[in-house]
Amino acid sequence: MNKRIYLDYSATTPMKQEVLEEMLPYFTERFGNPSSIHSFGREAKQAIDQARSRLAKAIGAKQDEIYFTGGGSEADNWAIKGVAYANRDKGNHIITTKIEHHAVLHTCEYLEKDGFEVTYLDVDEYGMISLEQLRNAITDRTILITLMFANNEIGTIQPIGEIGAIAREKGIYFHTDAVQALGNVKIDVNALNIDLMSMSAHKIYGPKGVGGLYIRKGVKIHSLIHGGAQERRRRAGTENLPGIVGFGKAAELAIENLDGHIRHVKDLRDRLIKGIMDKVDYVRFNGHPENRLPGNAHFAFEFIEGESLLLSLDMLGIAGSSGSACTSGSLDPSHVLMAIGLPHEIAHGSLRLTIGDFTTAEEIDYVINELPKIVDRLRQMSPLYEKVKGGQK
Amino acid sequence: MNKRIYLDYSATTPMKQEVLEEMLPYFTERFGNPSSIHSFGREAKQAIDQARSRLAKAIGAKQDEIYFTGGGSEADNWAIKGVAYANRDKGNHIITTKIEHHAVLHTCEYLEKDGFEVTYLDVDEYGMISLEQLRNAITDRTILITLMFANNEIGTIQPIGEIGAIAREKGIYFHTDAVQALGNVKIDVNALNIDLMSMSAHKIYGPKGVGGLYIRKGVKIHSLIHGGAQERRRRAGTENLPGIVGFGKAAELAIENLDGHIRHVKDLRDRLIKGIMDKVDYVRFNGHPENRLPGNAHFAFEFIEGESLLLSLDMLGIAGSSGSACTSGSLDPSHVLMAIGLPHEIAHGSLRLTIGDFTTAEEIDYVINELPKIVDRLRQMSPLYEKVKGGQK
Amino acid sequence: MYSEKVMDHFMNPRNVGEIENADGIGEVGNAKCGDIMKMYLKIENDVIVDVKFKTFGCGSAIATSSIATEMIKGKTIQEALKLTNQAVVEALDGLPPQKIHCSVLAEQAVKSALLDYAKKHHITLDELNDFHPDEDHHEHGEEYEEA
Amino acid sequence: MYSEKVMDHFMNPRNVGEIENADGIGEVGNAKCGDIMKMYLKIENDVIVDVKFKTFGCGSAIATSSIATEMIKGKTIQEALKLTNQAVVEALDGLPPQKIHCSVLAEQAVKSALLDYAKKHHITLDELNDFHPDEDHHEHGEEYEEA
Ligand SMILES: Cc1ncc(COP(=O)(O)O)c(C=O)c1O
Ligand SMILES: Cc1ncc(COP(=O)(O)O)c(C=O)c1O
Repeated sequence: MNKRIYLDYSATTPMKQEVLEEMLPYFTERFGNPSSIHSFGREAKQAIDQARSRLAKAIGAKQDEIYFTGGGSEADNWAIKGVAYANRDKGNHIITTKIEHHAVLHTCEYLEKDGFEVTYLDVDEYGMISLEQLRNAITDRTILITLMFANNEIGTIQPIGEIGAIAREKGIYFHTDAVQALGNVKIDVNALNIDLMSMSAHKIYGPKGVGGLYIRKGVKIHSLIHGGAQERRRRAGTENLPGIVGFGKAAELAIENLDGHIRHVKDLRDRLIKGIMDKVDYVRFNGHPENRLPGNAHFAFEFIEGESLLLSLDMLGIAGSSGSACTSGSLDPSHVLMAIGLPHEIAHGSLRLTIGDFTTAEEIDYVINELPKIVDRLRQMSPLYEKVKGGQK
Repeated sequence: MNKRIYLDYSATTPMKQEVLEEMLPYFTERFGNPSSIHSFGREAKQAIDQARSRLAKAIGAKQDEIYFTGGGSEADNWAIKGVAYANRDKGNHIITTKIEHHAVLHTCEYLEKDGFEVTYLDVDEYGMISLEQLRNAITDRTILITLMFANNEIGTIQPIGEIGAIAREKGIYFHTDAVQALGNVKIDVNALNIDLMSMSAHKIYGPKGVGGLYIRKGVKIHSLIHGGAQERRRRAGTENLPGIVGFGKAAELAIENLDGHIRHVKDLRDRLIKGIMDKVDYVRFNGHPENRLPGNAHFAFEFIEGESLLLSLDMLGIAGSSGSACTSGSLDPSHVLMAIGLPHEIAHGSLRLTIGDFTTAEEIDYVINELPKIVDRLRQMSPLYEKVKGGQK
Repeated sequence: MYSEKVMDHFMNPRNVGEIENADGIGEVGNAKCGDIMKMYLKIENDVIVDVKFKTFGCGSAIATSSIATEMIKGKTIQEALKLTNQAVVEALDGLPPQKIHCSVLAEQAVKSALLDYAKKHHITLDELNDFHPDEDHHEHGEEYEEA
Repeated sequence: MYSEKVMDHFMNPRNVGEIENADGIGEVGNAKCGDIMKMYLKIENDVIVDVKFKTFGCGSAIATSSIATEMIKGKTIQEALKLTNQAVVEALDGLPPQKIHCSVLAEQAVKSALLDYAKKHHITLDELNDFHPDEDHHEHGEEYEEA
């Protein structure tokens, strides 16, 4: 396997060279603990301050509303548990959706065991929530709406501004998991009335193991990690100095290049979609046609199963992802595909290809050329395909 | 300031070159998400497995008893809250000490607000707990003993084996915060009857923002971070791949060089202590004389205040740390210095110098030469010193 | 994740296809669960002279089907009845824990086809008295996170 | 953390020392809290002709003492009484929030010394009627973690 084509940018991204270069001095030379008062500590503190201000700028926040975490999942857990426990006196009801990332869903389930009530909103076939259902779900016990900005599987982007306006009007905290949206959509936490927002560096060409939580000033929240007075006493632990520096740089680059990035990945994405839809029968395209992440293409190929598709692609050096149950070892296909109403057997044939800054048109053309052959080969082996072959193809 | 002498290795360490080199490919080339099934994912997964096995080897654990976290504080929070909530049906009593790191203390305080009862054991003037007091504190509601391996301020090492034996005999889970001990003391979790153990990479020449929790097989514990199925479903979030690789390498190096490391830092530490004690009057040496971290020297200089000492050292390029209230902006000196019974005014004059692998004899001699002059200068300014000058000096 | 043996049988599956007028046909699994195996047997004088399969499923579902056909081809019915999922797993140099159920499915596909043969030919195969291929065959391994 | 001005006054403090037979001596703070400032005044014709200090405390305690002595030297008592902690902070180009209390202490040290002078010389300084130097002067800033 010589050629390697990475089309799994929603799973994680390679770090950009500029990000690595910005981080490098902080491993071995400028390695101080930001809490120390000596020169090593002070230069570390300055670097963290700069990163914080870069991130704040990227989302229209104030610098002291940005808190660094160990990743997107920690940010989700912190936002949801932190707000739930700190506002229990006001109510015990949380509203979310059926298509959240597990970091949100499993946190909500954990809270349900501890006396909270959670409403899981439905989505339509494109993965969109209904604002009306949201409005109807709100009770006087509702303390939090946690609703993802953009879905990691099918790429659908929710009407965050409208949701924020509803939450603000009702005086309910609004948290959004923007792990997939950051760097792919313009975000202004004030214009969108977002109170808390989760982010993750490794999805925007930054380092793994660093995330951020935006917390609007005045939001009542408990800490998830207690201890030292770091992060304005809200998130304990020696700061991941190089990681935070890298996150800051990645956020800066993402915002500087946002339009160019969107154009690049969208062009390639549309080329990919067209190429595949033209050449393959019995394939569905999932997610919202317009309101979707610019780099996300999500297909379901009938009569075949996602993992065998992924493996076959992998043998050609093409890296993709699937929501099929077989990739996760569980029985049911992804909860997202179930929520948009895809029949099990079709959901099993899903393939997510996500495009990024390093993707080239040649790579896309290669995939357009190879993927139909793989689909065909697997269908030839499939007992489901033989049933339709005669009649329709 | 040309010369820079770092004597704050207990706060954080510079990363070793070997560690950085091991990490580098995982930022930009081998950057896959370990949960992905394609080749990028598989090579990432392999790297994590290797790191896990290195860490397991370093502490005598099985590979599937090692869980990676975002740092030592997260490990402490997870161990304590996780065991507390998962075993609430058995009891609500936790035993710890007055000299724990804040990541343990503040977590215990949080649990107290939620109905748990916590006994904070005293320590003697050397910072040692009493095994008898520990035994007497145990009730039939005790579910967890969390007791640090080695103290981060004064360096005192507790009789972990005896404590582990008591916990095992009584059928109580035993967690130890070994953040300072790892790489400085030989640790075998089985010989010491440790059930859970917190670790942090940046204290052993590894990267910041990565830690580990050892969880003995069979221990009942809740997750702290819910979501994806990473870390055997116990700690969600995309793994900090380069960080974990670096932690693995750092742990391997630490164990390989353990004896040499201990000899090196202990020799320099003893040279420093002797040099200072010989040249300065009215100075106390804190912590246990023998059972202490090999690189830890902790002094209290009477009549002067720690921050002004640190600043003066910093102007010469010497980086140290203090338990004085003035470095933290709080009123009271560190809880550890209070617990060993140091009077406030003496605790304020504390200075921690911690020695590491890159420290040289020349650096130590420089400090031995400069520190007494600084102490003298500050004492000349001190209204407390003038009172003793005439009579005794 | 997968052994070379598995990948070989996945990429170059043996005996893919159908047999017209097969003597026994077995189909196990269902589309909802993401795997269906269909097996065709040609039997002469109690010997499996030909076998073909079609599988809808993951890599290991295809690989287990493929190797199972190899393991029973040329064997007598009695020998084929002895095929166990463990033997399939071993022949593939192992399977990840969450994929063991595929080997169970392969064993069941063979048995279903033999049962079909027995029924059609009014033979009783005592070994299959307790065989109920429609029971849930899934064994859960660890779940991995979609990334 | 500290401005250059603070570091200059910390490393090169002005007017360190004692004045024998001082006309007024003020001491504020206590060892328990980690800072004590002692100020000595020489006063002739209502003018502070000399001032010295000794301080036990952190960098900013020393720097605020030092600059406070500079700010009142050569001034009349009435002028010195107008010294505020804000003026001290400004003269030092700012202090971190958790160190503001040092500037309060410096102001109080000056006032204590003037009060002592007034008492010794049986003068009433109306400006000091409400002055109670023993009240807690600490204002809490953010707490930083020991590393
Ligand atoms: C004893 C002890 N426990 C826990 C911690 C916290 O570790 P981390 O800073 O990696 O969160 C530290 C260091 O800061 C420590 O010294
Ligand atoms: C929508 C969404 N939320 C949360 C996460 C979790 O982020 P992390 O893996 O950094 O913990 C991810 C990615 O895995 C994601 O796609």
